[in-house]
Amino acid sequence: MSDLKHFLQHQKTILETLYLIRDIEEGIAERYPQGKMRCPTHLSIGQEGVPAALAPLLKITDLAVSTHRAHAHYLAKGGCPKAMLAEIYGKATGCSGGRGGSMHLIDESVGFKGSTAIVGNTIPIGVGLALAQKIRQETNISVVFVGDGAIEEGVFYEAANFAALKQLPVLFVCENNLYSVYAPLSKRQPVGRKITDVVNGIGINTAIADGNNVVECYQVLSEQIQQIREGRGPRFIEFSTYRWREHCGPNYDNHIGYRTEEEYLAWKAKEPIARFEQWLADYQLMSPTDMAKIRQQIRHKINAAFEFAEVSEFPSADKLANTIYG
Amino acid sequence: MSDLKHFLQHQKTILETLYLIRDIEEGIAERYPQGKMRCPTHLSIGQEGVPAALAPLLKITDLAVSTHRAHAHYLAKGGCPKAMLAEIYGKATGCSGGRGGSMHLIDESVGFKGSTAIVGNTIPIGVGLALAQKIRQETNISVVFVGDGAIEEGVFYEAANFAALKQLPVLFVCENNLYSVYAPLSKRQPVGRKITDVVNGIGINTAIADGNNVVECYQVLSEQIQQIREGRGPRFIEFSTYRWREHCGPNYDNHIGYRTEEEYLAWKAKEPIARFEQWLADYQLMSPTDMAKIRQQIRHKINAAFEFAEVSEFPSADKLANTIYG
Amino acid sequence: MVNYMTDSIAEITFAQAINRALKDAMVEDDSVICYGLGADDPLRIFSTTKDLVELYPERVFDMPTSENGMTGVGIGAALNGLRPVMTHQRLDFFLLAMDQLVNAAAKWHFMFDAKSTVPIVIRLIIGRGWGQGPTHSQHLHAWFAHIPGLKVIIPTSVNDAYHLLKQSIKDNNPVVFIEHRWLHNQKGSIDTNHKSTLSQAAVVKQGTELTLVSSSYLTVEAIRACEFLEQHDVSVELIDLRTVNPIDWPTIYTSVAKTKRVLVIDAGARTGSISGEIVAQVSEMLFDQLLAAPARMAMPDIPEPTSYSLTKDFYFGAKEIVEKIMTMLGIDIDPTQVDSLNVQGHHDIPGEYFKGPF
Amino acid sequence: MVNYMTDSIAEITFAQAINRALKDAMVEDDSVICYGLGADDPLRIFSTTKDLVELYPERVFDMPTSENGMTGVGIGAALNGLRPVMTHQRLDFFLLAMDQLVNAAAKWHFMFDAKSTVPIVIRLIIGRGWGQGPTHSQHLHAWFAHIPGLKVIIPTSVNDAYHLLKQSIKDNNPVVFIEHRWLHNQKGSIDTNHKSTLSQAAVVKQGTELTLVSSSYLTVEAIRACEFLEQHDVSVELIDLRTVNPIDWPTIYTSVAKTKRVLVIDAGARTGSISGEIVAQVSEMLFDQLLAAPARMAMPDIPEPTSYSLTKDFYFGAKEIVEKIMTMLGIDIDPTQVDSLNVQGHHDIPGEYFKGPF
Ligand SMILES: Cc1ncc(C[n+]2csc(CCOP(=O)(O)OP(=O)(O)O)c2C)c(N)n1
Ligand SMILES: Cc1ncc(C[n+]2csc(CCOP(=O)(O)OP(=O)(O)O)c2C)c(N)n1
Ligand SMILES: [Mg+2]
Ligand SMILES: [Mg+2]
Repeated sequence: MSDLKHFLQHQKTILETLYLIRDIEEGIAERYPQGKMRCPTHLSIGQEGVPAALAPLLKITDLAVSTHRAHAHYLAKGGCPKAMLAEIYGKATGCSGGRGGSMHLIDESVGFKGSTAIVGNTIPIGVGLALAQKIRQETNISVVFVGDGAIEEGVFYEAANFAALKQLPVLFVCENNLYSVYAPLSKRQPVGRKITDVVNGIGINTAIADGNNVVECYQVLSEQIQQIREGRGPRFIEFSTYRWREHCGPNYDNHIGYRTEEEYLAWKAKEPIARFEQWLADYQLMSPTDMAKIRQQIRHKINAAFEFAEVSEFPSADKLANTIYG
Repeated sequence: MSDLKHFLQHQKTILETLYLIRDIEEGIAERYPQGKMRCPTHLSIGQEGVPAALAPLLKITDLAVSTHRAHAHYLAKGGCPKAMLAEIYGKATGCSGGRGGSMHLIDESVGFKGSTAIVGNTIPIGVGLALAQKIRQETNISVVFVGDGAIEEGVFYEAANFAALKQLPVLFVCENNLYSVYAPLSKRQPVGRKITDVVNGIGINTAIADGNNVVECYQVLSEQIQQIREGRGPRFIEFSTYRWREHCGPNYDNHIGYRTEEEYLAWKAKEPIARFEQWLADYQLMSPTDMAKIRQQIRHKINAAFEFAEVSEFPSADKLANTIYG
Repeated sequence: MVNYMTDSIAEITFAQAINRALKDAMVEDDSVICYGLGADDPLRIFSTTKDLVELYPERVFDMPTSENGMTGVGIGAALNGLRPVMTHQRLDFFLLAMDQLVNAAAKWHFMFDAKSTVPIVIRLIIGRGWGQGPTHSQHLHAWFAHIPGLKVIIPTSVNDAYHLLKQSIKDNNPVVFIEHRWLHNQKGSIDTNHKSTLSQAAVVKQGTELTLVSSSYLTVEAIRACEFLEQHDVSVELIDLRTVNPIDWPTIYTSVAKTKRVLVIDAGARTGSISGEIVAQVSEMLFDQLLAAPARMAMPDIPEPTSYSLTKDFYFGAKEIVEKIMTMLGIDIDPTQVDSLNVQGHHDIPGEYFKGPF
Repeated sequence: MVNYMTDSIAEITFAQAINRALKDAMVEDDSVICYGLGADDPLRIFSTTKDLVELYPERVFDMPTSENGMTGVGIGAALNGLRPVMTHQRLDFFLLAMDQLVNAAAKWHFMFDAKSTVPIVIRLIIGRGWGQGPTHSQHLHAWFAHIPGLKVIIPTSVNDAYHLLKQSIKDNNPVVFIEHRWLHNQKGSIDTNHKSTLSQAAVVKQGTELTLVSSSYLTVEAIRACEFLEQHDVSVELIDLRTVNPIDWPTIYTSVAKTKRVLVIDAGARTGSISGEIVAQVSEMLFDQLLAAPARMAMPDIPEPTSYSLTKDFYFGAKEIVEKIMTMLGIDIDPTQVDSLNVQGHHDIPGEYFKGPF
């Protein structure tokens, strides 16, 4: 690894982010059936690798937008876990004051500019963030998270074309988890065609990485981000990954027929966290005890965040009418 | 040329179509200032080569849709010249009863299913025509005419993706005339990127041809159409071409500053009709006298069509309200 | 093949009626195709597309997440002899396709001088509650009603769901067929003798003192309100619009001319709503006959928020309708009785069977 | 740099006022950017973006024909500190961008609890005549007015064009700014002392017998109608809406409470129009004060056809407005005098200077 020095500085952040995402999502899955998180909720369990690898590579002045499945991205960008959980609980202390729920997260203080529930909706918005960065000649970048389904929206193509035309500092992070709801890629995109083929065709340099291999993710991300910061235009990285639970909600759904238990188990076997822990241990970069300690701390933090969300007040409807306009 | 035999059968149709398009368009340009054709009108002068080469290769049962610049496509598909001119004159005998004008042409009797004025609008519609053909297992194809500007619409990408996914019998005929209104490609698409790169990326086989070289156009079109008819999926052909007059209207506009007189003259020098006539003469396939005779016949037909349009009645507004629903 | 058409069917859900209509339409006519996100997936769009892909594997399919393009594909297929039914699980997603809907589908027949027709049906499902939030709950039927050339169906009853969907598929025009998610589990029966017709409103209940005009899920609330008022000797005539483009004016005029009072309720945002259209038109046409100001209840000009507490009093229902009618008629009913109209249990779910999250 | 702001400017066109507003806004605020198809081409969007690219080459640009994506780009730029002004040469093209407008721009401030704002202005030009036809002439302001969170400006006068555009750019909300193509060559002056404010209607002319509510190009016709009626001792109060979201109800109520009669005219299709909204709301609020049925004149629920003969009597103007008011007030005026209100020359062009084809 060319940038080993940096990596060594970042390994702890990555591990913390992996734990934070996984354990917060597991916490949601566990509590969801209580019926207190009353909004559509898309979990990222199994997909922690990419956001975790990205976390240390972004500056607080970089910006990001995301999708319906935004928890991991929000957290990786440094978004406040308390405000996120409070939002999912519909509380006044939620990052969107209870107005948006799980699919509408924002933390302006760390440059997480918003996630929205319409597939593809934030893609051009992320490109617009980068347009402003370019006009102001900043070295900041904008990250646009997209799924393999969002690629099918015409607005992705339009936004990518514009990003390429103006050579904007955008990083498209595509988490290809093979499915859009229950539809496999084969129902939606030509067989044998790669997403990166499309994007290369549009005129954006692409890379691919194994989303379960955090070290590889980090390496590819760090190279590409470096190039964007140098003003060399937008980049698109496709990561292979897999969502473990149902599309929307806390349960497993491998039995309903759109995918097999075997497929799930094969992906689970490649799971990003254990693999990264193993890697750290193998290279003696961190001891299992230290890792356990970190995880313990994260869990404390998460428990406190759930506590915060639970005890926070509900927002009052009085203010709704006054905030239609800003 | 592999299919020389066919070509020899078709050379007359091609020449007739070239003359028909050119002379009808010149006729419009000449008469437009009289103020009787009161609708936005986009001429195809200079761009006759591609539709003319296509004309003999389509069956009457094949279908086509087109854009704001549809005259040439309508005529090449066999659309009635009288009904087209009457439409531009806003007459009841117009192909759209005077409701659509130059940008909304239709001739169901020859499979010209419609042209519309919104850029990109008919692209997915053409793909939908092909979906029905595929479901009914026909060998007919659908032709979608697109400009280099329409390529930028997300709906092109969505439609192309679906055509590739379902391997539909669609031929995309892209007339790249370098401009969208007054905007050169460099303002709209990444420099150095080819339109065919994008389309290949999407997963559609592409070809390119010199739109001023009618023989080359014919050859490429005939190969690709053959493949589509064989069920080998959609094809996209990009033709280089050039519009001689202003984007919309009858005048020349090389003086207003978005392109140079030199550029125009260079393209004019490559003009498709003279070049094809030369070719026919060189290979002694047709004598200049025969060609002149054909052109004379076409001109008679065109004059009669203008006459028809001029003397036709205007439609009455009474029927409008009754044809909102079908 | 079972002939579903012979018998009237008792006790099925609205979703089953939709499914039945689709199945019958596909059986009867080879040219009907059915597609949309999830059309052939395990959940089958809230079971509304159940069994279809098994019956007609070539004519039922999922699609790329390309709402605009796939609307155009449907239009093209319709122009070439098919009768596509496209479904979107939320109306909100369909905002991506307004160019195809408005500039192509709605205008094609007119602008090509009736040379061809676009027989496409677009089913749109409106979400509500369980934190659907600002972009999964929009009641934009007023938009579609504003576009000449579209037919816009917004049924309430199981019988209407069945008949109107079948007729929409048979109709030669682009039809926007709007299903409220909370209706999907409402029960009712299909009466094969009583076919509802496109562009006719239904007089759900006769009455003399006031005309209440309603549509879609709100008609469920309106029925509760009317039954309550009936028990208190207040006679309200209830009209279920069923179609908001074109609007069935004769039925509305006849009723208002009789009752001399009108209240229009609407789940769309107030400004520019269909309730406004009806109040305006009635005011213009029947001004001299009205005994009191016409009125409407519509949603505030505010997007649906997500939080449980914020949606608590967001929508109005039977209770608020009763209160409004009491004010309009100047009558008193014991408030505790009126309060009994409040929904028991959680306000943000259509019934206790619902466990989220969709 | 010239300070354009100091002097009032006499005799300029509406298009020049738009251009002036853009220029002033760009001079005053570095964060204003201006883009759209043709923003920097030889014609400069009917001259409205003249000189801008020369002044600010980095902040003025053409764009790919990607209406939805480029709206999103504008929203993102707005979220990141810029103030984009995007222009579409026809409103109809913007139908491609309804997802970005409605699901993102309009909702962002609300759904993220006022954490950020989207200060974007979208200029939409409405076409009419010279065979614009079904998809180059749609007056869809009612759609935008129906969406909470948007401001919708639809000015008539040169002074309003200037001030309202400047204020739209300064405003922190998404603003849809609608320009009628036939206004572009109307002349007037900019009065720097008389700044119009967003969300306020203008009482263009005081009157006592009837309130006429109008907007955009129709106000030009309404003014002709009112002047004619004035000569015949009929006193009409004319309100120019200027903003259709939010609507300035106090100004309307005050006027109707005084005149007791209201006519609303609208260039949008009748069903679901803003004229309906106003008639409805006035009927609800001022029913007891109205001396006669409220009325509206709107476009039929028919797309604009292309042919010269089909558009001949398609739009209504001063003459039809006068006739309607005569009927409402029960007065007679010599028909030949009323006929003098007919437009001379071709009905399908804004003036004889116009030679087509755009
Ligand atoms: C425009 C639009 N169409 C459809 C949907 C319904 N929907 C919600 S999430 C989703 C799947 C998107 O797939 P992908 O982009 O791969 O993201 P993933 O869920 O796999 O993370 C769909 C289709 C939507 N929200 N918006
Ligand atoms: C959606 C939309 N945006 C913009 C326009 C305005 N417009 C009309 S023709 C045209 C140029 C399209 O360029 P191209 O596809 O290359 O076709 P060409 O005119 O060169 O034949 C544009 C932008 C439109 N009609 N529709
Ligand atoms: Mg996916
Ligand atoms: Mg072009």
